[in-house]
Amino acid sequence: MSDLTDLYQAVILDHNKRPRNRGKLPVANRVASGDNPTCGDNCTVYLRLDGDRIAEICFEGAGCAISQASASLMTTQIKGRTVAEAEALFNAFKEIVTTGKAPDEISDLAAFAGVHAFPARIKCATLGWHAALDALRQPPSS
Amino acid sequence: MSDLTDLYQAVILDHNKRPRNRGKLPVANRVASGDNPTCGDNCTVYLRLDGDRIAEICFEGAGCAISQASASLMTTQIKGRTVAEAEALFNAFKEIVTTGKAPDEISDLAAFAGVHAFPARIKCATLGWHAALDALRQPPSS
Amino acid sequence: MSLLSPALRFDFPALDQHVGGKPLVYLDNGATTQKPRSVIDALARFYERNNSNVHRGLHALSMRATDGFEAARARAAKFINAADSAEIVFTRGTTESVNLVAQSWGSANLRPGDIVLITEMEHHSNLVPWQQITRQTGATLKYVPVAGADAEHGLDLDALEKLLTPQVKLFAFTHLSNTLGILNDAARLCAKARAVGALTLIDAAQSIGHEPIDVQAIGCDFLAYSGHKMAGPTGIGVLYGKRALLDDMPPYQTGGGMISTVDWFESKWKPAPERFEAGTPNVADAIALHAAFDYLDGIGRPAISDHDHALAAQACTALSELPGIRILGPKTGKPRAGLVSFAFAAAHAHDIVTFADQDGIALRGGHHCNQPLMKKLGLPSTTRASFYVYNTPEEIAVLAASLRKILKFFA
Amino acid sequence: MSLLSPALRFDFPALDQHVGGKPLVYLDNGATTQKPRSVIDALARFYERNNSNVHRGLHALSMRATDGFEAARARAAKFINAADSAEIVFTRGTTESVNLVAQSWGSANLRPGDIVLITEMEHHSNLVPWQQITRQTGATLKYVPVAGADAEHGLDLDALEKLLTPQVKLFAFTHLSNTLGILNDAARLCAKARAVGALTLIDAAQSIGHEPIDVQAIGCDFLAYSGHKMAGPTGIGVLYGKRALLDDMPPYQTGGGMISTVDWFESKWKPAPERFEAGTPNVADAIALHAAFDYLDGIGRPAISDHDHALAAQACTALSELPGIRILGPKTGKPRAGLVSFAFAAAHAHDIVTFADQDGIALRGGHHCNQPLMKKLGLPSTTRASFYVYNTPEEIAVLAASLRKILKFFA
Ligand SMILES: Cc1ncc(COP(=O)(O)O)c(C=O)c1O
Ligand SMILES: Cc1ncc(COP(=O)(O)O)c(C=O)c1O
Repeated sequence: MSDLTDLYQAVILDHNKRPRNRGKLPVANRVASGDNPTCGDNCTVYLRLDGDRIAEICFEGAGCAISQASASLMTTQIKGRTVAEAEALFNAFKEIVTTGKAPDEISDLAAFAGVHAFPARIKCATLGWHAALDALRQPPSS
Repeated sequence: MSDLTDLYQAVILDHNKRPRNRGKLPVANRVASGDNPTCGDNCTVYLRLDGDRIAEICFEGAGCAISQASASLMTTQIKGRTVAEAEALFNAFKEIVTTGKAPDEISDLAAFAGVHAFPARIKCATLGWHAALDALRQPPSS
Repeated sequence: MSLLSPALRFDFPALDQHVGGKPLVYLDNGATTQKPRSVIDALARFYERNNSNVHRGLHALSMRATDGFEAARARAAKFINAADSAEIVFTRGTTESVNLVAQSWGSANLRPGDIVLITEMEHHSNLVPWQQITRQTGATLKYVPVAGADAEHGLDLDALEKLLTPQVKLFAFTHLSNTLGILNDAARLCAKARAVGALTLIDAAQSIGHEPIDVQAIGCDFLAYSGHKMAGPTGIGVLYGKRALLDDMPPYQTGGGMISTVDWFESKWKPAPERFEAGTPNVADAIALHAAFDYLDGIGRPAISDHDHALAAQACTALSELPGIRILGPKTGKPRAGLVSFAFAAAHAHDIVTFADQDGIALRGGHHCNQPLMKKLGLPSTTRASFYVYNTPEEIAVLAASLRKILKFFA
Repeated sequence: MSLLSPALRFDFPALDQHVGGKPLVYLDNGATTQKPRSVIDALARFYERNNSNVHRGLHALSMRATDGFEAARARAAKFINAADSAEIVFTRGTTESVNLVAQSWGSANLRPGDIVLITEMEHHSNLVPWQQITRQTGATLKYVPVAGADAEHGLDLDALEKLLTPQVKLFAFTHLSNTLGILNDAARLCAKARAVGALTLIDAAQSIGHEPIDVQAIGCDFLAYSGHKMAGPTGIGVLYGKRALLDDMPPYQTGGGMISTVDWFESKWKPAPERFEAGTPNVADAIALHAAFDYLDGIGRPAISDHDHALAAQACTALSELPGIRILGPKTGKPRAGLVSFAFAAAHAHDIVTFADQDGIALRGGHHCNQPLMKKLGLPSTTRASFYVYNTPEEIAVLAASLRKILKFFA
């Protein structure tokens, strides 16, 4: 299971077992869902955008350890950031999961570098991110 | 071309070059057509049934030497026969072209025994016969 | 229930390899089976010796190809005891076979008020085509429910009685559920449908290579399956249809090979089966499928069925000891066909499949093309182990040990 | 125009055989070509090593199969310079590709008053599907005429100008006529169609393995072909479609693999190309097709085109000396693509094919799935010799000698 400990790093197992920011967000003004129909994984992201800044964010969903841990970690990483910063982080994250290389200044997200050896799982790792970005790009819900 | 002289016997080449009873039959009271769509061969048989007897018979059509010679020979063989006799002859003919064995009492039709070695051509050999039998089984035309 | 000889394994070249440093344990047979040497050789031999187009050629290779193709059709008829080879239409697989019936028979026969009845355990390939054609024709789609876990997820036969009204024009059901491991009593279901005048279509994708099938004894009107799930190649499958039905149905795809005459604005069709085989057929794979029929009948389908059922039963027993496991379908100790699907609260199917792969084990995780059923059962996905002639009890032990390790990892 | 190396012949195992005691002279390439060793090996290798279902699996074999299948798609895109691999849909062949567009695009877009324009030189597979969908939708089918023998049976371009009205929604035409040996100027025809806002579909069945094709340079909207006519296996083909068009089209067949979500009474589709690939695709043959693309590009398509055209020109010259011959299409000495079809008053095509077969020569006789055209030309059938990379001038001499003998026999 050598590759697998790369894939299932402690950070990932931890977020999978104790997801952060899990649940609905009653005060959300943006909501978006994504699913991975080939897997049955799904993820809904609720967030409250305050001007250009992500004031609060939560997620719900079901799926594999990779998708759930990634969504959980994502919420911790983009909370408090601006839309542009969140998009930049997502681009960095996509780079990590497709190449396996993480820039020095990125810490927790680098736990997902092992995903690049499992191309079929890249979609799992990006599911929550896609939902979040979709939510950010939506017109405000009331 | 050893097999081929079996297939293209003198009788067949002769009927192909000088088809008997070729043309329309103005006094026909039965007409039927057949075609071999995979080949483009076709054959129309006109006959005048007098009671139970084939008084006159003609054919028209285009196709390979086998189909045209067989139609020509067929007209010479069933002219003057009863419907039952024609059917019996067709059965004998089918036996010849599928098995290659001709009973002693059958003469000219035996020329088609070589067809059995060319299964794809059996349909050619029976095209005219099928049209004739179809005509015999039809209700009278006026 | 006795097992087949483990030496069968040597007939399958793909099994002779390591994955992740471990000997391959291929338990994804529900998705597709491996192919014996004789099938691979038949394919290569066709291209090396007899390759040609069929039907319309008069030269030696073309006649050999035509003979081989039609011999495959006759063999396919014999494999399911069809009355006539004209009842065998070659398709790409189960999915195309079902689409062909839904579109051709359905468009000619379904009207508003008519009902197409299917079951809640259908694979998407025997479900979505019926959604489509009922929508197109204004007919109604209804489902025979799957019972709860206590009733082992079997078809609710009381509900079936009530659903089978004279408005039901067709009842389509799976012979062997690819998620539940349930083998439906096809003859009994067909008899019930016949009693109200409904036609029947059987999805035999999972059963064709595993269980003896006699379409005349079962009494179905249509039966669909894929070659690749029965030791044959990908890209070829069969639609069996009763001759009188096929001859009355309009064509599905049109083009070369299925026409009798073509004029600028009007065409006429050949009779079945050619009517339903437009274009150059998959000649080589039909001929290789012939070799697969021979291979399976060489073992004997009752023996294959015994073997698969025995392994599935052993797997159920071994897996039922794992903590927190939920096994779908028949209870441990009850008859089940050759596959087991299961779920754990602690670990998702995809994580299990990824981990098992590192132990050389090929499993399948997901919704198994049964999305609505999975939703009903409250499961996003399951892990499935499905067995075939070359699997062994030792492989089940490897599977159980691997799963135990994975559960510890996620505990 | 130069010829390819005769050593290419050794790449094709099927050519190394005798028929009727004579070395095989395979001139039925218009029906299907022979396959090089590399294609046969790719097929066997897949089943021996990587065989698995695609898309939905996470284990090693399934990932390898998926990678191989998607690499074949990318290679198919490159082969015709498609902008995006999502523009490549795998089908059974040309016939299915045309049916897919006719039914999916046609049912969603054609209304009474609309015109589908095709040509009089279409193969039944690019003709009957348009008869069907125009009938189903109330649209009108029109034909661009084929000129007479003096005009070498080319498309009547003046008539085309008049026929191309804004009512024309789609213009479908063959790139290379399988009966006439005419290579149409696809880019020019597409430009004319575009000028009135019509979409274009090219039947590239005969050209794909013989001529360089760049869909972006040609500017077509759809292009259809079969693998088996380009050194690939039977059972696999391609529909190229512009991405924006494919993504807007409703599904064709439905079932597993093409859905995004399925509920009891409603389903949603994946985007193209998966939307159009219901069920388990023909994975192995797609992967073998990849080897065929590589093989042909290894030779170079301009070189293949030169070779085929040169042989056809030589054949025309040799055959034109035969008594009573009538050769269809371009006149002797004029450019023609790699096939010649001809007729004699003295001998019917089937007799010729049967006789030639005894000399080891594989020819094709009949209507070549061009019934209405043959009727217009007043011919029940023709004999066709069609060439490929492994054919040689010596084989043309064998053909001419055999035909001379046959004509004597029937004289
Ligand atoms: C011009 C043309 N179009 C279409 C087809 C049909 O191809 P397929 O039978 O492989 O579907 C052919 C070959 O028969 C052809 O020559
Ligand atoms: C029960 C069942 N029906 C239909 C299918 C579809 O078969 P195919 O994908 O070969 O068309 C499958 C396999 O995926 C199946 O298990």
